[in-house]
Amino acid sequence: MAVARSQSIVLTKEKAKWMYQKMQEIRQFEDKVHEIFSRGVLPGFVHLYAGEEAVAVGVCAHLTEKDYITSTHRGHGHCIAKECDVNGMMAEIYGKATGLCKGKGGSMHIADVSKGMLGANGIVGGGFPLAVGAGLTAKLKKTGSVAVCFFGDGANNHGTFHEGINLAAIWKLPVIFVAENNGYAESTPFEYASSCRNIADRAAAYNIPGEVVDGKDVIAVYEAAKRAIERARNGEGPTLIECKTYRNYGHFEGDAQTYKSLEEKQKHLQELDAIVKFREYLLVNQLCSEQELAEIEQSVAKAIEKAVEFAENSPFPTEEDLLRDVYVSY
Amino acid sequence: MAVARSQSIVLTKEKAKWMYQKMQEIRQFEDKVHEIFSRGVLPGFVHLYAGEEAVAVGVCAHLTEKDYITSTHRGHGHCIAKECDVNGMMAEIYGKATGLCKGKGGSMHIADVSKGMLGANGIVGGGFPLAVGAGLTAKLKKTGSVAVCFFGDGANNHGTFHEGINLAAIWKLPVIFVAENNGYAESTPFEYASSCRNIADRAAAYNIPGEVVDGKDVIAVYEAAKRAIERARNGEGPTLIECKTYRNYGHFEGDAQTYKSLEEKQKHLQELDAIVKFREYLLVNQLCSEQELAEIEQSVAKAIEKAVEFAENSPFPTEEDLLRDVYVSY
Amino acid sequence: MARTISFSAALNEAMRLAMRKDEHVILLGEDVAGGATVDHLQDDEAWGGVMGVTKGLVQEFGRERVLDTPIAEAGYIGAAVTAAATGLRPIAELMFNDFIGSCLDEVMNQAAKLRYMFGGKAKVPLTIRTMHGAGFRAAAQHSQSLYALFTHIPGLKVVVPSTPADAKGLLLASIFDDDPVIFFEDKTLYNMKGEVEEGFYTIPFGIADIKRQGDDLTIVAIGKQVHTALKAAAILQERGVEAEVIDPRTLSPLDENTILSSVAKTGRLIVVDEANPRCSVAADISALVADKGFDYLDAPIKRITAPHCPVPFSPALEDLYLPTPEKVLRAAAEIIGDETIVPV
Amino acid sequence: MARTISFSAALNEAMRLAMRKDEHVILLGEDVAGGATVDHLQDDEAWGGVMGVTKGLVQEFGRERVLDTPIAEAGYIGAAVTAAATGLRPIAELMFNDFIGSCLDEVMNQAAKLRYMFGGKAKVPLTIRTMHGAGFRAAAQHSQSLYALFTHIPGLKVVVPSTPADAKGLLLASIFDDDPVIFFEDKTLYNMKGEVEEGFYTIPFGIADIKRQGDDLTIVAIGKQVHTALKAAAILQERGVEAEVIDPRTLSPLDENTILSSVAKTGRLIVVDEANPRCSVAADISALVADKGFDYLDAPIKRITAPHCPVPFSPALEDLYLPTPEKVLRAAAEIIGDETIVPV
Ligand SMILES: Cc1ncc(C[n+]2csc(CCOP(=O)(O)OP(=O)(O)O)c2C)c(N)n1
Ligand SMILES: Cc1ncc(C[n+]2csc(CCOP(=O)(O)OP(=O)(O)O)c2C)c(N)n1
Ligand SMILES: [Mg+2]
Ligand SMILES: [Mg+2]
Repeated sequence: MAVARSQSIVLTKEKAKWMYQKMQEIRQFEDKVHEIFSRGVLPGFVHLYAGEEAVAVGVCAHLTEKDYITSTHRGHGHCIAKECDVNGMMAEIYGKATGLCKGKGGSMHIADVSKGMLGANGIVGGGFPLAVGAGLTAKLKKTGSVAVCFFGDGANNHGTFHEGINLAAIWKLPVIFVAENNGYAESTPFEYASSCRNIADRAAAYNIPGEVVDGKDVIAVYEAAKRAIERARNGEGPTLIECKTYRNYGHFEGDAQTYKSLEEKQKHLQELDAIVKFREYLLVNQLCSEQELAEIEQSVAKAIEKAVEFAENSPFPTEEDLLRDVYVSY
Repeated sequence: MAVARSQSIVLTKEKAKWMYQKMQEIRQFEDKVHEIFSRGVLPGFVHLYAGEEAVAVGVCAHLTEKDYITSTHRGHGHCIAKECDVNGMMAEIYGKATGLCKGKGGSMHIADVSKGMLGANGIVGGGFPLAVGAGLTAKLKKTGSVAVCFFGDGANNHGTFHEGINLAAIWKLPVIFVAENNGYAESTPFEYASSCRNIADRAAAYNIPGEVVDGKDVIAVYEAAKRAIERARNGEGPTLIECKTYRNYGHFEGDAQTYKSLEEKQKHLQELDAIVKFREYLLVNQLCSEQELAEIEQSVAKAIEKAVEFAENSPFPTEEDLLRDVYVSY
Repeated sequence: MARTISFSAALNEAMRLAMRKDEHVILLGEDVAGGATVDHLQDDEAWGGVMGVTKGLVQEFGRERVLDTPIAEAGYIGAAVTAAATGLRPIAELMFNDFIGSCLDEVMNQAAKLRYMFGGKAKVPLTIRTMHGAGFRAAAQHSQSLYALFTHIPGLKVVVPSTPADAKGLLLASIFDDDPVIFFEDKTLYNMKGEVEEGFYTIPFGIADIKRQGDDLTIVAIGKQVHTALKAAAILQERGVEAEVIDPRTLSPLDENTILSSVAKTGRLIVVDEANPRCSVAADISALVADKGFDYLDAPIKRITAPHCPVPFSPALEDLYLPTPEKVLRAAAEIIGDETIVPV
Repeated sequence: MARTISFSAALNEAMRLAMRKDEHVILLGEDVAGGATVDHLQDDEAWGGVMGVTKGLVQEFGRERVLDTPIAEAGYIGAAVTAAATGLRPIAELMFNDFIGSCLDEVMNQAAKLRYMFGGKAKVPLTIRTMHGAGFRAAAQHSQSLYALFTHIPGLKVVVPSTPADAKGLLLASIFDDDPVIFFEDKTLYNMKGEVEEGFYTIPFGIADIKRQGDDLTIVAIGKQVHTALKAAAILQERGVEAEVIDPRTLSPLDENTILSSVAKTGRLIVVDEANPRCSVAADISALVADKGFDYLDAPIKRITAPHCPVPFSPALEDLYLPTPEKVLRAAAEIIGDETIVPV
């Protein structure tokens, strides 16, 4: 399958700036979490999205609050691209009462249903059926919404991939399945674990379109997502988009990443950075000025600093929260 | 995908007779169970294999006791084709102590590991991982054995289909996945539940060969299975064979089969009978004489009568059997 | 107005009323309509579930709201979780509770935990109907009673009705409850007849029903075993022992007070539960009373359960597997200290 | 000769010895070797499991016997069932016990029932190692202790070790047992150090270990909670109360006699189990004693468990979620009837 690259298309200035800002927010958020984590301040398992920004942003650029996404254990990027509040996100990762989930979910369960973000998920493959359910509601209630399911190359071998896509296909649901193929599931290479050459090749098994996209090219992702979302909104059913990407950090914080080769790491961190590339694109195409971009970068840096402050100054939940919200009733 | 039909090939007379006998055994066994069940004598759920004989027999004709099969809720045919004892089978269906499983399994769990028959299975899709496990043993112990996984068109949408085939493919295990596409899962048509046109189309998702075969043509099945089993024994990994077939009875005994059309039923029961077809083939190609075939038919009829007698005269298990064999130890 | 209808008809009526009342109620599962895309089906020829419990619903509500699914429990049960969280009120049928093995994640890690993990910012008004119970000659993978697994998991509500009237009221309560509910239907009760009120009514969760009053002995029984307990109680009465038979109806939440009050009166407890014994609901109720009701107790707490083995196929063995009135009587004799109670 | 090594090292050693002893022992699971097909890995750079418990095994035994798997729990756990039934002796790692949601069918309906359904004509010498336990800030889907679910299911054996020495002996016993065993490893115990004998030894199933003797009170505790119980016992001793601390080590089979004998002596029982309370092992042991040990009891049976909620992420809440020595002391004070026992 050929890897789709961006063709010249017209991004509005507004959309372009939004996209650059979201990519910056994700990168800076994750770099910050990485830094704080390494100081031993943050609890739990943290999986960082840095390096994959183009995927979440390129897709979510088409969505509104009425659209849904399901996410993964590596969910911060999806959250930000779906316009969740970064203060609430950071506080959640700190386990504070002001967190998006009042500190009960943490990094792996961060969610904001009011934004259509149906949750990060600690279960690999957990998102497939969940996206189908949101798509089912959209179809039956005729809301015009779509549901996007982000998932990893590792998840693509889980049974829920098969069940979820088949269901969406036979019911022609407005669901877009977005594979984030970053080459590894923990320390296991995609090529070892998957019998398919491309994840998108598997679309044929469900009679739906499958497309491979350069996941470092936010415009390419944007274009592929556009086609798929239009199809979905037109009642033509699901699409499978595979974005070839890379995670800049380890599987989780603390991973020595011995399975990555030096060359590969260097290539991705130095040559293939999605943000650098998009920045150049914006300048070359005169969608943004150097100053505008610098302003975005700085305002994002401030926002992230503020998020950390907010989180650090927030209170922890207290004993009465322990048994609250297990049920709506009783 | 084109449906493979039998080309002229040379069956030995011995093999041909074995195949005809097994097909007869299955048909007569099932017709008998149907008859006894309708008299209200037999307990439980019974799913009959009549109509699909060519699949089990065409595949198992290549196997020895050292090869494994996993089966389904519709398992009598696989049992017989894998040379399980019909007395023990019938007694099992009656719930008698002399049954293959001492009456503890019944129709849905009938098994004989000593024959390589790893069990019927009450769980749709249950067989995929189990076949992979038998293939793994074969590969690691270098026994030269293969494992065949029989499954239905309904099972093809279960997550274990995906996980099982992917595992067999990446590990290049000697496993053959044989779809018995009889058009329905209970009352649900294949075309409704499956987003693929042919189950075999899904082989591409695992980079393995997929083949559609006329499942009423025992020679076609025999040939396809031969190719797949050779591949497997040569260490080239799994194959997916889809046999288009039909079940003559309902999903289970008691099913009014309203979802089948009259034309369809007539076509299958009258024109497309696999046994009638194979009988003609044997005569035309002078592999068997009319007399030989009649002798087989009669001897099978006797054997089935004897099996019923055996089952009816056998004792039920008793109280001390209840807690026996939950564990090997304790 | 009450009429005599079957357990199965009572369930069907509950779903029909719920779907009439609220267009967000949908039903999905394998063959719950039956014969999807088959165009020659007439009248009520569509299956309506493997046991016919949902028969006719597709005729009234159409295939948009009564959805046949592929055999993909993780897929459609998981879909029902977010369908619920995003605005529908799904009834998902898990044909046999034994198939929970194919979708436990969606129930345990998604449905049950979603609200809590999201800090209360979502609800999951999902009902999973499922068949359980031995006695049908359906063998080890189609006969289990797995409500203990679900009762162990916080975030789920667990309902096990024993009569047609309870079945209807509890199912309506389940459908309109805003939390995920697992609703157990004993396949051997479907044909049982009973008085059922017409029209819409709900039975609240966490309220046990005292199916028979008595001062001498408390018997708590689950689902079909309520009837085993009642049979035993009738025989006990002949022998001068008045047993109180309590049907918790919902295992989560559990009506602790009714059980404890009864034991306070009787001083003796037997729990009848056809599930396997270890970490069972029988054990759970025993533990409750051994703590909070200890001072009331005059005798050991007895549990009548299945033995610790899979459900055997052979009728000869399956009959030995299930609780019986005789087993209850034997336990009663032991804790009352009167051997004459056991019939000879 | 005993050395002091970690819980994790003890487990690693057990697997190493098992694989040396019997070439049919294989290990499979996600990243149990790590970096499959990556050719630049040096020395012990391969992960060896997400927590490094299986580190180095692939170097000694090769990738034929230490198999990385895709994220397909139903697939590879199911494969391990028949690999066991056809002549291997697999150790399958289910990374977190919470992932049982993806493969319960293979464990409950296949592994556990195969032998019984086949009338005893097969065996399943399979060990499933899995991580459990709260306290790691791993939140609701990575912190559960689900051994009650497995204990409920006949056909499975359930092991929960509390010390490095027990871990090694019990894991070796599991691997060489001919039945399916679920072996629980508390992720917060991996770094715990303890004396462990060199060489091959097994600890038989169904034999509880009395971790501390005492005449006044019996505390039965599971896994890591054995240490909570021991801490409570040490404080109790200062207050003149001698607690006996019993570690069942295997929940199925359960050593009923040791528990009952202890309660016969002490008359009082507390069960400490960090799992959710309903239908738990704590309830199971309570029920056992409320029946067979009723006549020994001088006081209500207390259970110290998690509350009936998912595991919260926030450290502030997770610390409140888990049992503590103080909670045990409070229960002890109550059943001994001496408030001075609780520290102020
Ligand atoms: C069902 C399940 N199995 C295993 C895990 C452990 N696990 C967490 S993330 C992960 C790797 C996921 O890989 P991939 O899908 O490629 O996502 P990535 O981490 O690369 O973003 C694994 C195995 C899990 N959380 N859930
Ligand atoms: C996991 C699971 N889901 C549902 C069922 C109920 N069930 C038994 S057979 C069957 C239909 C199977 O269809 P197919 O795979 O096509 O096999 P066939 O009956 O046509 O041979 C269903 C839904 C089951 N036994 N197991
Ligand atoms: Mg990945
Ligand atoms: Mg079929």
